[in-house]
Amino acid sequence: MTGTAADFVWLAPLLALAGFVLNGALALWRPAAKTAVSVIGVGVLVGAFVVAVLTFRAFAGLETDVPLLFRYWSWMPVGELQLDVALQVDQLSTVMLLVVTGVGSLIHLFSVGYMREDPGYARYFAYLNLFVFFMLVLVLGANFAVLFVGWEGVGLCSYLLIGFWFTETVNADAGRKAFVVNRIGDFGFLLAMLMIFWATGSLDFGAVFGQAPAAFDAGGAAITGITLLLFLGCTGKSAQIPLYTWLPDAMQGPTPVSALIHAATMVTAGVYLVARCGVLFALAPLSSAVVAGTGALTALFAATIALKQWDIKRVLAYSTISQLGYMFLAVGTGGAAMAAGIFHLATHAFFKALLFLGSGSVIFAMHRAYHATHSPEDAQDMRNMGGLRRFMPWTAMLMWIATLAIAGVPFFSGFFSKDEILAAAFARGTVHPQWLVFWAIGLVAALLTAFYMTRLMLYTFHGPNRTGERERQHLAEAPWMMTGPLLVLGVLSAVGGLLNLPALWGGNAWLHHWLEPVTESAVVDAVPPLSHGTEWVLVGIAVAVAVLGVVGAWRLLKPAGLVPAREAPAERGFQRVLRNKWYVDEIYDALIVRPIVWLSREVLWKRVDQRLVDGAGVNGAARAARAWGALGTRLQNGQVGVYVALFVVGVLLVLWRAIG
Amino acid sequence: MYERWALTALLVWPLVAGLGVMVLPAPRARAAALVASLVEFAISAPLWWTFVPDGGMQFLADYAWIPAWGIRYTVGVDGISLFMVLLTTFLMPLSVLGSWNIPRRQPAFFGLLLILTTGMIGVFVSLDLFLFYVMWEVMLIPMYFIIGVWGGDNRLYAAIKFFIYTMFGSLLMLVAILALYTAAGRATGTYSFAYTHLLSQATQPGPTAWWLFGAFFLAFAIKVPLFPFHTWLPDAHVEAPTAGSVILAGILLKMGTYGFLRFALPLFPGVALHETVQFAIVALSLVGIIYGGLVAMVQPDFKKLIAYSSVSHLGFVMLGIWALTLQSVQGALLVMINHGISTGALFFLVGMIYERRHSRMIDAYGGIARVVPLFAAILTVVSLSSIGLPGTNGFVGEFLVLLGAFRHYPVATAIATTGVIIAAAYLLWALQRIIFNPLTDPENERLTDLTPRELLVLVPLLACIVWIGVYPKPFLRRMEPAARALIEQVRPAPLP
Amino acid sequence: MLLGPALAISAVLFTLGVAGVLLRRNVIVIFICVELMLNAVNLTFVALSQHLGVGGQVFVFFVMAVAAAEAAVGLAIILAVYRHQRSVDLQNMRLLKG
Amino acid sequence: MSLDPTRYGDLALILLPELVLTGWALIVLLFVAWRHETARDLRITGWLTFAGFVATAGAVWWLWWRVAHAAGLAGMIAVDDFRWACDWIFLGAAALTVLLSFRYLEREQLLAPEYYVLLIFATLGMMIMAGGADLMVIFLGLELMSIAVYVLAGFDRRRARSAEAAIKYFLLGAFASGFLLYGIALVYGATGTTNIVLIGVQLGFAGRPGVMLLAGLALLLVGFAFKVAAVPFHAWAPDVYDGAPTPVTAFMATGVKAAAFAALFRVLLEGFAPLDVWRHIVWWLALVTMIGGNLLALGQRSVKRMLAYSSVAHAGYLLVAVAAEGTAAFLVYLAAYTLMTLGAFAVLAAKGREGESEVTIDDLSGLGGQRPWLAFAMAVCMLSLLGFPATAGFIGKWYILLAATQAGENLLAAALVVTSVVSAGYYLPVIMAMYMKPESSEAAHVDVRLGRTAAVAVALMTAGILILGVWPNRLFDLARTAGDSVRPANTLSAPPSGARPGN
Repeated sequence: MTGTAADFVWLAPLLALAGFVLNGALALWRPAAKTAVSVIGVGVLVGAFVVAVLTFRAFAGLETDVPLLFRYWSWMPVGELQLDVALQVDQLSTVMLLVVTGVGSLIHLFSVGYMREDPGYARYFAYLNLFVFFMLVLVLGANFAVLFVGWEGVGLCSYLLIGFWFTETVNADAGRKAFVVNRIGDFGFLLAMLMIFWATGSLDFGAVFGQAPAAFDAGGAAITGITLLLFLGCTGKSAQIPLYTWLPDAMQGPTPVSALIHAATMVTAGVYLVARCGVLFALAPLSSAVVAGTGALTALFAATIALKQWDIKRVLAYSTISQLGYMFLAVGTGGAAMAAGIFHLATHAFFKALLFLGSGSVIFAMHRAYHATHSPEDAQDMRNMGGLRRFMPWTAMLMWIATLAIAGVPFFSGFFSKDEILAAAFARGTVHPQWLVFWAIGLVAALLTAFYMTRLMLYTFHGPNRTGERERQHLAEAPWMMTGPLLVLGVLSAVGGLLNLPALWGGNAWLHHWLEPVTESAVVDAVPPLSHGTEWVLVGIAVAVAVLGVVGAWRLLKPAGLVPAREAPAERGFQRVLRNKWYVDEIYDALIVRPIVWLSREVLWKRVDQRLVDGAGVNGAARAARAWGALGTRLQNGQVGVYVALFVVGVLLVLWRAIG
Repeated sequence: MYERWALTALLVWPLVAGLGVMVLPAPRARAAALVASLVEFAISAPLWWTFVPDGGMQFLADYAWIPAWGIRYTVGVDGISLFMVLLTTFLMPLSVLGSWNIPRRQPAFFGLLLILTTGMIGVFVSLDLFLFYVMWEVMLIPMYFIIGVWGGDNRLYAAIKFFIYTMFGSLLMLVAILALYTAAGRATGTYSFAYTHLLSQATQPGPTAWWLFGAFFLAFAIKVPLFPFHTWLPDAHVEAPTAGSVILAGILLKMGTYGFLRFALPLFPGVALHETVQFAIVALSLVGIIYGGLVAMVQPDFKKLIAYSSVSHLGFVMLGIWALTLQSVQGALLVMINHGISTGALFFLVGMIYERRHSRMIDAYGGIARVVPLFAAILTVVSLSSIGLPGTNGFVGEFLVLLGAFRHYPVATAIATTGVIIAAAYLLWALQRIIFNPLTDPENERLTDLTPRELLVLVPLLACIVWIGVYPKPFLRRMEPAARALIEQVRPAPLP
Repeated sequence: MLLGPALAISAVLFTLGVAGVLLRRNVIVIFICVELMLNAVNLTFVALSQHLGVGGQVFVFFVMAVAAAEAAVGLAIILAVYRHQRSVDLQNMRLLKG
Repeated sequence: MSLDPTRYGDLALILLPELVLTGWALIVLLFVAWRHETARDLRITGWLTFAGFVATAGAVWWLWWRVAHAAGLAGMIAVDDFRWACDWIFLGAAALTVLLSFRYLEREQLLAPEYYVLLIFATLGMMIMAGGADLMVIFLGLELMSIAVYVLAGFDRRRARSAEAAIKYFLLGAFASGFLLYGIALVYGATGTTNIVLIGVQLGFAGRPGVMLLAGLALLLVGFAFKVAAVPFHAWAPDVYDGAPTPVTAFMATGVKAAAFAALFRVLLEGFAPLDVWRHIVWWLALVTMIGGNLLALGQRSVKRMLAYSSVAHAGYLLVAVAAEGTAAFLVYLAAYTLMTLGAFAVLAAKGREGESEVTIDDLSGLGGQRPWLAFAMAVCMLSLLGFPATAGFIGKWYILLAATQAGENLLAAALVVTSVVSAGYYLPVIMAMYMKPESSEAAHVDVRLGRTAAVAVALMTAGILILGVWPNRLFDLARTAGDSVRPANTLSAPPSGARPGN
């Protein structure tokens, strides 16, 4: 207890939970009460944001390096295991708290407009509130187990929201896929927890991180195993290779959900976890390299796929995977780059949320247009769009801001954060050469990012309109309830870089210093700072790459030559491989899913269980007994002669046994 | 007063009430049964508060029964059996309420349910091996009738399979009990079936101890059920009426694991902790977890799916028991309780939808969340509890088991942990095919949502799901001394 | 009379009786074979009683009485069967089997 | 009360039960000589017979209560608790059979009161078998019993099946008697005596047993194995049980079998205790009988044949008691077995017509709904036969298992329980049919009637099964003292254990 507003941090998750309970009840019994739902749904989030701000101010005012711990009740007290339900307020969690409640509030607001007509309105807000609750538990949890509650809880909400329109099989499939794939990651998380507990005797962050340097040999098998398993969890939650496949499918959910869960908050939980466990990763250089390498590779790989997607949300989904890869590259690099990762997390939350919500606006408009003419066309296919800037100028303008930000065009928020990551990777590369490779990959990915984002904007908002004659009459800008939040996000995307304006640009790197209490313990080994000259060169390369990407796309792509989706010819060659996402889903399906189902059904169930154990074993024994009985009764044929013979045989046997 | 008579009252009351209910006219029988089961619960409720967590047996009652053989009526509970008793008395009123509209011969059905209660509680409180054995077998009969008379199409096969399977194991246990009795009698000169007496003579590994352990193992393994002794379970679960399935899964299966905790481990610590036995049992638990989950995944029948998922869950319990750490044993106990609650609730839900639609096939449904949102919501919550989502009871139990087991069997625990993936795969897939996906069958359009009575059955279970998930301490606190005592008894010196 | 040969002869007689029961099908013949067995035993008793006193001879009388009772009852039963079957061949008596 | 068999008065007391019953038999015989026309005569004879059994039981009780025992040298008849206990079981079985017969005989038009006389003589034979301390006495008792039962089996002579049962039983029974008798002769030749106690004394002193003795013992065992229907000497049992009138079948399955076992116990434990070879033989017989009886019963559809085979299986369980020398266990099991077998046959008799061979298990379908009490009695009997806890059958089986484990015969105990599991495969379908299958037609069970006396008997048996299942204490005390009274005469023969001949 500090006697400050931070003591009331529990109010934030509790408000969200209350929102869930109330909206859930409304969803079941009064689904038509949409006004009440909106007030509750948005109200609790705004309330939580206020709590977050107050907590942040109070905590900042304390000027302490020690996390604030709030224990509420004893959860699992068993022997040496003493798990409490406890929250922790420190520099990292306050940043996350602000991002989650801030972006969350905007997206809730946007949803009021976006979901207005949906019959599942109340259910939607109930799920969304529940998500925020779990997300807050995740970022505030003071031990691994509480964090895990949030971790799986957000997965659950993601599952429910992806499959929100559950009467379509694809949607329900996508939700389930998300949950199951995440569970694979959670398997790693769970095992890591077990190993951590038996190594350090605790699951509390403070105790574990305090004891880690003593409990583990640096670079030893135990710590490497733990961190790799933790990272397995992160690859699931944050959609990294090899578990990223669920995220593109997750776009089946309502678009604000994609913005909130699958871009801004939940998917960054993995980054948060690695940052949180920086101490552990610092002890395991191999794991750090794996994290950074996986991040870099994912960044590149997802970007290649994004090049050839036609679905506007899928482009953004792969873009998200790619950007998350950057964040992992950052947190895997360690030390100061941790802060860069969190920085990118924040800026990405702004511009990606903006992009998703913007695309939501577009889809909203397209959908309305097609709906008005009862046309069965795909409202999300960019080939059906084109020239939309004339109909929705605000959206177009705001999305351009976000595009420039993500492309890394100077002075937009993404420029600073991405540049910092690449610079950190390069710096680490001066000590560990493999980071130079990661840096190079990151650079190529940046180029591709600029390219495919420009492509997206070009096809959507520029060139001729391909929507169709009659539909065109119905295209219009979204209501203010939706453009309002976009505006806020646009501002943040533009100026978000101020959060952590590096010294190079005359800033004081505020976020960097703020997070120092958390990141300083995660320093791997001393990396000599880059000279200003090198830094300028790197900035130059990054800017060149971004500009090259944007301009290249602008020059190379001809939106005028596109035909609407239904008339478009199939892709050929490598384009087709990209279009089909390198066939990874198919490969997973053929190598893992189908064999397991086949094994379970044909071998384990039908052969082993039904034929072998139950058939040959159990019923076989019964049948055998009956067969022997039937055989015996054939001797019992009513003939006295046979009975006498049996008798005499018996006599002989008894005599033999007695005398012999 | 309460101390001495509580358990006896718990045993006598349902028997008497059950016989009484049987002769009542049909419309009044169910109400009487509900009252009787609530009274039973009321009798048992003070156990929760008056129980002192000290590791010893409490509420002891001890009277001579057949002195010629040293058979006594000895009952008592400790931190292990307390929860089994409470789980039983908790589930019984719900089962009665859940079978409110059971067709045909209602008085007999509710009477048998109550008599079954006596048998089940008897198993958990008996501290005399003769009494234990009698209770263990006696409870078969009502269950046999419940499956055989009120079950599904294939009920006769399921009933006789259930009966013979269980009997096969338990009769060999009977021989083992007798051999144990004889051996202890020879060694001490006192011939007695008292648990404490036989426990004090717990034998060191020798050829006999191996055989005796084998007999006990078989009896309990069938009940648990461990692979490959599990095939009675899918049939019995599927064919039994709702209350039968709930009790089978909720309580009867726990008798197997309870038997391991109470008898097989403490009586034969040398054999039970022998390397080969440890390996075999841990391996079988793993097979149960993985195999049960995989087979559950491909079941077209929802009840069968739940049945196989029980195999999987009980695998966790066995792993927890054999790991013999404080966390794993308490986790195993919690999983036992949780499984009773979650799987019980699942069976109730299947039963409720079955009453409306007369199909247990997953394919028969789809998209019904739109028609019956309340049902869908509760089914979702219960399924999540069953797959161990943190914040629900399922997580606490499984987490403790895995945490505890990891200490002694890291590799096995790692394999067991994959069970959480499989659980999500099979249950969510089934969930999707039932409540999500397009609503294709017009019959499903006409489904009606849960009635207040059905809600009354489910709400207590949901409350427990959340309670144990969020604040399991009251449970853990009460079971810890008993778990500690058990571990010290079996494994006096900690492993190196 | 020597004990050994007497016992041997009675054993042979007994075996003959058994063989007769085993091989014949006519109820009357079988019954006579059973009587042969009993009489073989009687011979044994008589032979033994040379050494062991009168006990054996007393037994013979008992056995004869029993055999007579058996014969009376047995023939009555055979008659009852004959009424149904019109035959005393055992091969026809197979209503009861399985 | 010490009784000296050399004094006539005491001898009369020793034989008091047999004398009472013999006298009664003669009176009944006289009575039926001039009253044998109507159903009423039959009923009177029945009650007269019942009274006779009660009176005899009273005589037995008096001797038992006075702790009668023989003084002086070994006599031809034993005076011990074992005999009284067995007598009670025989008399109980016989009396219950009488109660079951009233309605049955009238229904099947078997209006010959000689039926009851034969029943009395058969019972008398049993009592002599159980009391016989001399092989010759046992033989005479056995023949008395057998000849009466041969006739009873064919009592329904109008039915071909009954006649066939009689002829089969008679031929095979006489054949087996020949073996038994030959065995007695050989034992007599080897030991010079037929007195069981003296045989025991002889064997205690003798060295390695000769071929004659062993062959004699083997043939004795064969003779008894036939009477108890042990595999492979069981083949007559299913056919005869099937063909005989059902109350007679019940009496055979209980009384006849019990008497043969009682005699076997006395012969083996008092006479041949020093010889080990019979233990091996009985061990094998028990094993084969349990397996064979249970497997054979598994394939039956006819309830009566199923019960016949089941009684073969139960002979196997009783042989386990013999192998384990568990006299008390034997008595307890016998008491339970008598109750449950009689009960099952009684219900069957109520259901069936004309010998009941045709009643299949499925014919009982729906009995639980239409005749709940009858079905309940049948269910209790089935569960008891299965050895289910809270029934007398369980207590009996438990005791036999206990005896087996205490004798170190764990394997036999395991075989017993495993074969018991098999038996669930044919007992349970009966319950299943009664309660879980619908009746074939509305009128399927309308004419199922026990009759008043049989109803009382069945109620008594059901109650007895349940009460003994929960509170067997008194039965145990009786059985233990009775069982302990059958022991080798160790006062005379006391070779150090392990130095027994034939080891």
